[in-house]
Amino acid sequence: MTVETAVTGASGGPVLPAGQLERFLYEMAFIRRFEEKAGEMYTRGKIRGFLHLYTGQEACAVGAIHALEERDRVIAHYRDHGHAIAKGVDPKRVMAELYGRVDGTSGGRGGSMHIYDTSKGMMGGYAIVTAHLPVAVGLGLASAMKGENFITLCIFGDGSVGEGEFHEALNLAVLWKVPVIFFCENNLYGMGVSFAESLSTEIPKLAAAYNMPAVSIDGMDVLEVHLETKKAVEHCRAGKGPYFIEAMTYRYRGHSMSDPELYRLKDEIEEYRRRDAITSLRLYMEERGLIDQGRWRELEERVERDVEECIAFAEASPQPSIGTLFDHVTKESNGG
Amino acid sequence: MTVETAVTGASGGPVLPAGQLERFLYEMAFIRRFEEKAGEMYTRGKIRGFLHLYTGQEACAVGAIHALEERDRVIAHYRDHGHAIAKGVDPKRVMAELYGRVDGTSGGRGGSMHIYDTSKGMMGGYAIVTAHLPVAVGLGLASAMKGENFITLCIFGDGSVGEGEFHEALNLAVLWKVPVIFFCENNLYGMGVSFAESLSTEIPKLAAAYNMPAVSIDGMDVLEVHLETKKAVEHCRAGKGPYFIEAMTYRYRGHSMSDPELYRLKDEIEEYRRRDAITSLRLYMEERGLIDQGRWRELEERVERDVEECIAFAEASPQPSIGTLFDHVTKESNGG
Amino acid sequence: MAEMRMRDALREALREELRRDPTVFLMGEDIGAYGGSYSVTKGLLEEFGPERVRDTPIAESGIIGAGIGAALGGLRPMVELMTINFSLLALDQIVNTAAKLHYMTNGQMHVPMVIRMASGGGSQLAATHSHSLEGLYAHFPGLKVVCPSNPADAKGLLKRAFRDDNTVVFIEHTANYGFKGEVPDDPDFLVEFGQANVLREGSDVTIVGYSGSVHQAMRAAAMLEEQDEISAEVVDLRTLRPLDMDTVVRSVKKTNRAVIVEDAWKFGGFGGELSAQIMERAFDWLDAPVARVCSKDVPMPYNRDLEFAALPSEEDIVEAVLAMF
Amino acid sequence: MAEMRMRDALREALREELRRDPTVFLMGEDIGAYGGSYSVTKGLLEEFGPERVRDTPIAESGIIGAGIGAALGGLRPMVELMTINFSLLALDQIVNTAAKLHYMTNGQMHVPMVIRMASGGGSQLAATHSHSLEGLYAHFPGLKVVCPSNPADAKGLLKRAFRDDNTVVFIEHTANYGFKGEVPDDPDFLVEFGQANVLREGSDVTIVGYSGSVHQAMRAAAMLEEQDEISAEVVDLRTLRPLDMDTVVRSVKKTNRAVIVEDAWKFGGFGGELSAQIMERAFDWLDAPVARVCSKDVPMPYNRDLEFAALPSEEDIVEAVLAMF
Ligand SMILES: Cc1ncc(C[n+]2csc(CCOP(=O)(O)OP(=O)(O)O)c2C)c(N)n1
Ligand SMILES: Cc1ncc(C[n+]2csc(CCOP(=O)(O)OP(=O)(O)O)c2C)c(N)n1
Ligand SMILES: [Mg+2]
Ligand SMILES: [Mg+2]
Repeated sequence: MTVETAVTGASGGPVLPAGQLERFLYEMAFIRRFEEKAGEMYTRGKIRGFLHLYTGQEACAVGAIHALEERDRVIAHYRDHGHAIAKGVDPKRVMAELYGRVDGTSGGRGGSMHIYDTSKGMMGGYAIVTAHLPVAVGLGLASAMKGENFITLCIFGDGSVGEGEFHEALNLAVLWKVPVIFFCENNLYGMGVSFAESLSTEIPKLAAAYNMPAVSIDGMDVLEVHLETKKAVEHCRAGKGPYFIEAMTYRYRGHSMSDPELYRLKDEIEEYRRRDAITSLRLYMEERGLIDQGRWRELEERVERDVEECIAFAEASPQPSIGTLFDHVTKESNGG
Repeated sequence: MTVETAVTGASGGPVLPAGQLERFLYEMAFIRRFEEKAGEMYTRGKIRGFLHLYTGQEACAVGAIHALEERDRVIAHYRDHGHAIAKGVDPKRVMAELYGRVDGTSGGRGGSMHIYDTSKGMMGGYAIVTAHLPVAVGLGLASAMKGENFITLCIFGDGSVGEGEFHEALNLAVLWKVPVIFFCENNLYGMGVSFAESLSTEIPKLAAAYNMPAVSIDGMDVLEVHLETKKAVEHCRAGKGPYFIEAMTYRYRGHSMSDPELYRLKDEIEEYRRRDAITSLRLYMEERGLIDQGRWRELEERVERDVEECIAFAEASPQPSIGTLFDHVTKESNGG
Repeated sequence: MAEMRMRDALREALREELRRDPTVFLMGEDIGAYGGSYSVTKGLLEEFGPERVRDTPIAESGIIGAGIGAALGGLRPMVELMTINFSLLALDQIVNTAAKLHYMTNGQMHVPMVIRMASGGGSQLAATHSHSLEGLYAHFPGLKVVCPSNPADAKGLLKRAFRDDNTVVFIEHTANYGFKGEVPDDPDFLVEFGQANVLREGSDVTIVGYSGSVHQAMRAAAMLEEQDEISAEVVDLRTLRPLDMDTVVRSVKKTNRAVIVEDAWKFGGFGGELSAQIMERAFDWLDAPVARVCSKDVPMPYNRDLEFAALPSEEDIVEAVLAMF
Repeated sequence: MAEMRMRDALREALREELRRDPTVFLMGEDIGAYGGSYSVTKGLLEEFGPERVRDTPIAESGIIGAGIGAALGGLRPMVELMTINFSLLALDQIVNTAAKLHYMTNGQMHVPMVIRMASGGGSQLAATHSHSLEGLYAHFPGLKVVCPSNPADAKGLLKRAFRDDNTVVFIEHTANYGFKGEVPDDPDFLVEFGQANVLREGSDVTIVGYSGSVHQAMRAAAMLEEQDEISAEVVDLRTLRPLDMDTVVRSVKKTNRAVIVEDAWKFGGFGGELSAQIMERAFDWLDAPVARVCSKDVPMPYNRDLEFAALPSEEDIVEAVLAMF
């Protein structure tokens, strides 16, 4: 398979320190393997419910989220494992959540679509399409009103754009000038409906009409994602209001594990695999002598080990006790 | 009071036949008086509930709706008396509906916000802001799928634009290429909130972003409204999809009869009254010798008589009988 | 008669109605290229084309509104909202526009539209994706609310829905899609609304359910018979609005005891209505208070054991019945 | 103590909470420049400025979502949705996000937000603008649902709502806004949730209501006493979730008869829950089936006589009570 080195500045020198590039490479590879493994465990009945894998889109989470500071927040749709991991949530706890176990991020109450870890600024995990966009605006409002100046990176799919709340959120964000980055991972499909069939226009054109900066970038290129998101971060941090990014990307697997995939052609998948974000970054680094075969193999082995550790952790974690069923329905002032 | 002759082509010859101009003049004056009278009857307790008067905006209903053919449909928000009357609904029945009487357009069930007369293509009267925009798209879909080629003129206020359904409807309309004219009567306020505070952008700019033609016109100028809507009608009739018009206008009265009007300045009202649509058209016609004082007085008297007839009709109409309370909850196949 | 799963029976109904009436068309999220998220509409795009089997954007309110408009324009749309969870986004259009236009227009307009949606928990989809809100829709006059429990009813009721002049909210329990049964292939086979079905005769207690819970009721009845020699009558409501209370009341007057089973939360659920009506109409016949077996009062957890504990079970029904003797 | 109308008591509560807690802020449709569509927020913009009394676009889902986000970010928003009719557009955010985050995050997040909305018919606003949906909200675990009937409760419950760590749906009957009563001016005056109020003691029948219907219940009780020498106890529920059934059941065990009054449609309404629970917990004490006095099963008509016929009245209550003897 020939791989196009889609990475930004492929012909020039590296735009980021080698250590950071390797960190991106490892993290993308880790998320890829984590997701493949989760898919496998789903097939084996260890994980249930809806499972939406992130393979193919890793450059988005890794590139964008590492443009943030720790205090910044991420809020995402249900295809959220990659975002949680990139935001620093312990992947063992993510896997345990997929397993529905007590050591999961929500103790097994949330499952795949609902990964939350507030201690890391990972605000979820929303399974109702577009519902989290207004929530992101509210986080932005809190940031502005409390003078905390944290940024909220709000991630969603192209399918989200048809919903009314998309419009309400963008309008409110600009009116209130909140520090929110709207980050649309356009993987060309919302379930089986192609993006062109569900929107009458181009996403950045629409976003720009609300009077905010809006760009379309290559979501298969982790460096482009990273550098463009950094611009957005600067814009927001300077109090200039929201910013919109459309990242063109692709999911390798079906919408969820139960997708019969009747709607797309093998060709299209092949085309995107040729621009694979992980292979692209690896080749880019090889060309610059920043990585060699041996080091890559080491990384791959580390990924394998680390993912296995997640599985082992999840397997070992107990099922929540039935006695906890009624916990946390409401939070009572006395701490309940 | 000096009145600017805001009417299109004020310096050239008349753009429409004299008879039609006079018809516009009469109808605008009639709607004005009808509304004033309704306001009076509200104060006297004859009309109840919410009453939203249309005074000031008459050029929109009259100019736009007369660009349609009879088979075309009008669907509007709750400030709907003017639209119904312009679409040919018997104003006596409209007044009877405001009175809640059996001879009202809905036999007293609907009231001011819900004026329907399907025999005239008046599809309502919708009191939930923006809810009728998707409905208009569906009417357009029926027109297209059944090959009937009727146009739906969908009228709403500037406040509507903040709702999610605005976005959903515009997107669907363009995707499905339906013959729908979105006609926004921008009277600068949605209740007490000025339009600039509720939308981060300009309405036609946003509408154009969906890939449909979008213009902003002078809604105080009945001829401009009429001629611009005719362009939209041609566009839709030719199967080119939806069209968007923003008509800049002003309501002379409060949002509804219970509005304390804390939010706007006397100056602003005066400014718009100087551009009054009825006076403007009258002066325009006078300048061209198409009307004189005597004829104008005749028209005014006719208006007065016709409105009084509406009141008399409504007063004479019986209250609906309690025995009909359960009629028309559902339509049973046997005609119920 | 042919044996088929409920999803296939639903598809047959859609196919037959599309063939019968040229004004019928389908629209919804992923009903076309994807084949329907529960495979109900699979193959229909190929047979009827993209005009009549229309994939829509994800815009619940917009597409229900468009369905209403299409109905007002003389078509008979079926709008699929994928699941009842997402229907909350379209609730205003359903209850404020579709349900009320006939009344508000004094009979001038009507909205013949079928709204299909999947419902229910039990698939570990967690709190936002496991609602049972049949009763919520049943509260609104102007609507009809249908919730079939088996393939034959599913077909007959869905075909009947397309011939109704009002908006019909047609709710399918996800657990029922794979359920098999005999289905008449007569294209004129209809099941009327407002006719509850006595699935099993009995003399000691009446178990009332609908949709998914009917199957639990039947299993509970079998257990009661075997283990406790209690003879349970099981009534499947089929439609919640119109509601056939006569059949329920007749049964309770015979058995003198009633248990209501539903997937919804007990508190403020439709079971309260059923319980109250039974009391109102059969007070002197009741040997014990009407019992309700429903979901626990918690958002649905993802974990399998917790979810199982949150949902009603046949054991819960048996227990509720035994407590009455 | 000062005598004031309910709208003024609500305003006092908002003012005091805005002063007390700098994280409290208000947003909503026309709460600022317009002064609130029922004048509740009048003057607050001038006192607290446009950051803390924030006019919003007409975008119910968006502003509730933003309220949730603001709460997650450490603020305590009050979002006014103008009326319960429009809240349907925000229902998904309320029941799927606000109500469920605490549970779905295993307690990591909570959403301290107050949602205020006007409710009820009787003002000739017709079918889309006359809903009574208190019971709909009460169905969802994770929420609190408050519906005050008088100025003192309105103030004490609203202040209490701002100190709750969960989302509180605060529903105000439009007919109550002008209702006058004594209101404590102690800024620490709170009314706890889940404590029904026995407004009038009686021995022959218990009339249970909330919000607007409480006043009808009181008038009916007076009529019953005068005309029929029947002594009615009146219980004002104050909050539907949490619900104080203990007080209701205690009363019914004393009077042996119960009538439930609510503005909502009877069919599938919250009254069914109350009726069912009374039966479940006081079956052996009941001398007659629990009666429900509710709205007729029709969309609300505009015409005054028709609307009056559609709504429950004190005469209906009296009639229901008399039918029990
Ligand atoms: C309001 C709502 N409607 C429908 C769904 C069902 N649904 C889940 S994911 C999805 C497609 C979303 O596609 P997109 O936003 O492009 O995200 P992707 O899955 O491609 O990452 C749909 C329709 C939902 N979860 N919420
Ligand atoms: C969904 C919804 N939210 C709020 C309201 C209350 N409301 C009625 S009219 C109105 C203002 C609408 O303004 P606009 O669209 O500009 O129309 P105008 O009254 O100026 O003609 C509001 C907020 C409503 N009817 N529906
Ligand atoms: Mg997508
Ligand atoms: Mg306006």
